[in-house]
Amino acid sequence: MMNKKVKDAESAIFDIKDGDTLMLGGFGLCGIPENCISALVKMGVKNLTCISNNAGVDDFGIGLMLQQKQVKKMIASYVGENAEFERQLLTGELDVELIPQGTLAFRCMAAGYGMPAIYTPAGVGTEVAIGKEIRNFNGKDYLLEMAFNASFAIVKAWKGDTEGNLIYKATARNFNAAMAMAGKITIAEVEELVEPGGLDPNEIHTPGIYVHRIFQGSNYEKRIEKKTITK
Amino acid sequence: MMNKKVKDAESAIFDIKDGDTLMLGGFGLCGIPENCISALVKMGVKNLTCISNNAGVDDFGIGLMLQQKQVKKMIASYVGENAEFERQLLTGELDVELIPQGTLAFRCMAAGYGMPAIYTPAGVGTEVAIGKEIRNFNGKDYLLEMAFNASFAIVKAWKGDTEGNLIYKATARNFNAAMAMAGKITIAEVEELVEPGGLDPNEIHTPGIYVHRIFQGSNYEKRIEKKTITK
Amino acid sequence: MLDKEGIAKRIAQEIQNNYYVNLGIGIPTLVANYIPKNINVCFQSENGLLGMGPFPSEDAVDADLINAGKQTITMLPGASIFDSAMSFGMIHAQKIDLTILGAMEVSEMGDIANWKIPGKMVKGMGGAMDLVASAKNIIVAMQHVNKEGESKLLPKCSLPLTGIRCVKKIVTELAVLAVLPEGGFKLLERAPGVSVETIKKATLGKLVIEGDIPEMAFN
Amino acid sequence: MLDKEGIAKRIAQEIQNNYYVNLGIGIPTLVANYIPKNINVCFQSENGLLGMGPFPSEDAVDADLINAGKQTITMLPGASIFDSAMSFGMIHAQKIDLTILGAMEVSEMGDIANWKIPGKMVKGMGGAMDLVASAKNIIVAMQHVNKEGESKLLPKCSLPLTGIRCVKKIVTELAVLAVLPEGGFKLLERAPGVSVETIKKATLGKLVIEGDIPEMAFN
Repeated sequence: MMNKKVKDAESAIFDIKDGDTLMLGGFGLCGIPENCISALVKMGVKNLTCISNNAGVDDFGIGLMLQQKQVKKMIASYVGENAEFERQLLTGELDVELIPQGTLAFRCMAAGYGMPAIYTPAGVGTEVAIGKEIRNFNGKDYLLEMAFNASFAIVKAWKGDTEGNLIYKATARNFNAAMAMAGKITIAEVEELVEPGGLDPNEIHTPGIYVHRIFQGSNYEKRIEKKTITK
Repeated sequence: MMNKKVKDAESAIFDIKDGDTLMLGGFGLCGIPENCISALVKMGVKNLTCISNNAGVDDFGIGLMLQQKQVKKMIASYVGENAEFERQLLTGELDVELIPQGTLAFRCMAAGYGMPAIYTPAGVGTEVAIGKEIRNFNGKDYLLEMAFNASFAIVKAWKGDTEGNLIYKATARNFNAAMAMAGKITIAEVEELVEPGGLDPNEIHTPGIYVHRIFQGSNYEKRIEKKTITK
Repeated sequence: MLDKEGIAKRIAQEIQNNYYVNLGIGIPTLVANYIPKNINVCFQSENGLLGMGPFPSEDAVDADLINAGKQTITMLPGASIFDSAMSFGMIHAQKIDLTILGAMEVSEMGDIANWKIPGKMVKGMGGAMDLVASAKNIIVAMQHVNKEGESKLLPKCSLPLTGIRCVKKIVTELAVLAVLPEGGFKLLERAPGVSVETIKKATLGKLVIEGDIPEMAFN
Repeated sequence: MLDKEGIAKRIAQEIQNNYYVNLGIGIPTLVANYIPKNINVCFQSENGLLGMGPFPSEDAVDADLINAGKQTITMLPGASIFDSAMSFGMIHAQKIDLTILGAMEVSEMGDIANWKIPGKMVKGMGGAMDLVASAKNIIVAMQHVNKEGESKLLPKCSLPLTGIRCVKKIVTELAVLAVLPEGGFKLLERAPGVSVETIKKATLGKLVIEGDIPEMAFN
């Protein structure tokens, strides 16, 4: 079958260039592709459009790319917790499109399912609806939202095999699964990379057909944004 | 948490009545809800609209319901392998709507995802498109297809817990997963029913929120339609 | 007058047996602490979890297991994990029985504003627009007036909207109010020791008062 | 002239390294037997499987593991299972590199009819309409003429269509033909021992013949 294994993050992202549109998996700092983000910072590629639920924090996640001013436009649903982000937004250095979280997920899924657009009730009657087509079905209004069209999707999984099959862990699945389906090129970094046959076909979350390059990442920090414990 | 366990097929389908619309999972005879079908035949409920990829064979699966003339209308993608079906169709006893298999799956998924309708390229330029809205996105034509609106979805899974969480086995997953999300009431029969905690949350295919009643089935025949072996 | 815990405690009474509930950030999160023992409830976290349990002990903290507020959490037996698309799928398909969230403003038509203060705060709507556009039942947990002492129950929201005609009930430190289908806040209950007059003064939108207004009951 | 195995063998040459391929029922299924050893290929079965392997041995037969033709099959290492919605999702998103299917008629514009004979056969389209509406590359495997000796390569299909302007190539017992974007069947190869004249006679649609037409090569 296929072998999609590449050596490391550098070899996985080698052809990402200035001005590209990237999807980056994760929710907050949970399940973000740490290795690829580091490699993107090192590579210094600029003017990126990033599609991601959040923008990381000041010194971790996409925040590292914001520090280096690599991001021209951010499409996200929630961008709190990031002072540098807010600064760039207020000074106009950064173009930001805030969209409902479900819309973000569905526009990814639509791309992965070959649907050109989907209808969602989220945002009807709000500024999100401005300029968008509204249609009534069964007495309820919906907005027409277009499938994303991103050159690259960069996701993080727990386990993967060289065929590109992916299994995520707990809530680190979040946007990774929908984005993995949505990239023209999908790059996956995993904590554990196994040979074909090492994963149960029944337990795979993202079939390998959606993944173009895969590598085993290293030195995962897995920073926790809000550690809360029971006293 | 919730306890959705019911005793058996009879108690699971007790409120299905004449004229109801049912979705039935399975592909061919693979992964069909055998226990519920038997119970429906015994119950004798009539004038049903059945949404199912196939119509079983003469003496198994939905074929058993056709024999008893319980089905008024069949929405399916492929109905070969069934002489009684063909007879009822040609005599006009049975109303049949044949739709593309992907359309069938997406109309289920749309219902489970709260999408009123989806766009699909399948059927453009064919008789399937007659009377349907056609829309061009990025140079390609798509048909607008409506989400299903079925009173009951009846599915078969491999393992389940009393919260309604489901895990399917191999290709018996097929339409069961999408239909499980799509019923106003979803009934699941499983080969093995466990207590909460007996399934790994990471391996669940259908979250329990979509399932209303669950029971452990018995005497599964799992008939094979085309046994093919390597000599 | 109620404190935050009191508001959470009162809202907990709204939860019925076998409810699937989504709790927003802030006061709504506290509601989980006051669910009556005899009530089965399953909490959904829109980042992809059903069956959310309490915060973990120190040694059970898992960076891969957080809630929508990014707090580390646990899973209860019977929990399930799913991706963001399915999560909002079940929200849009109205599988969630009750959504409890905070608000900056609510209008007498049931419009809600809770995601943006132009020129001041741009954090984003997160999942709030999806939740309010789809929920069968929405209860807002908030203070009756803002820090400047201005009413947050208005004839019309002044801030950018999160959703329209969606809020069903409001619980504040002063009162429980229902939003009437034809418009208006119907006063249902007073917080302990709070007079109708006080609630009147704190409510800028149309307030509907019929008969005697009972005091909230806690047990 | 080729037999069915010969058609399958010739089509197998069209499969490139690292292709994801969907095989229809009938002759297409046979193609799997002729994939060159040095070619990596992954077969998708639209009922929810990537990495379909050969038929099982008697003791490995599993009723829960079938292909879209309802035959019992096996999984290769690296296989994955998914539901019908995701299966057609990956088909519509054009993740499948090549679709090989049978046909009752193909028109010179690349239209295909393979699901219905009015008044005679109503089995349904199954996944065929999805596959032909989405595939990047479609090869049709069929007999050049039907049982009545009538050409199946027509100016226009007479049977209800499965899809329009989608077929790229046709392999029959007589020839390999490409469908030209502007319309017409371009003759690419003759089957061993078959003359251009024979192919002309068997083709009712516009046949484009340029230069010498080579005989198919098998190794």
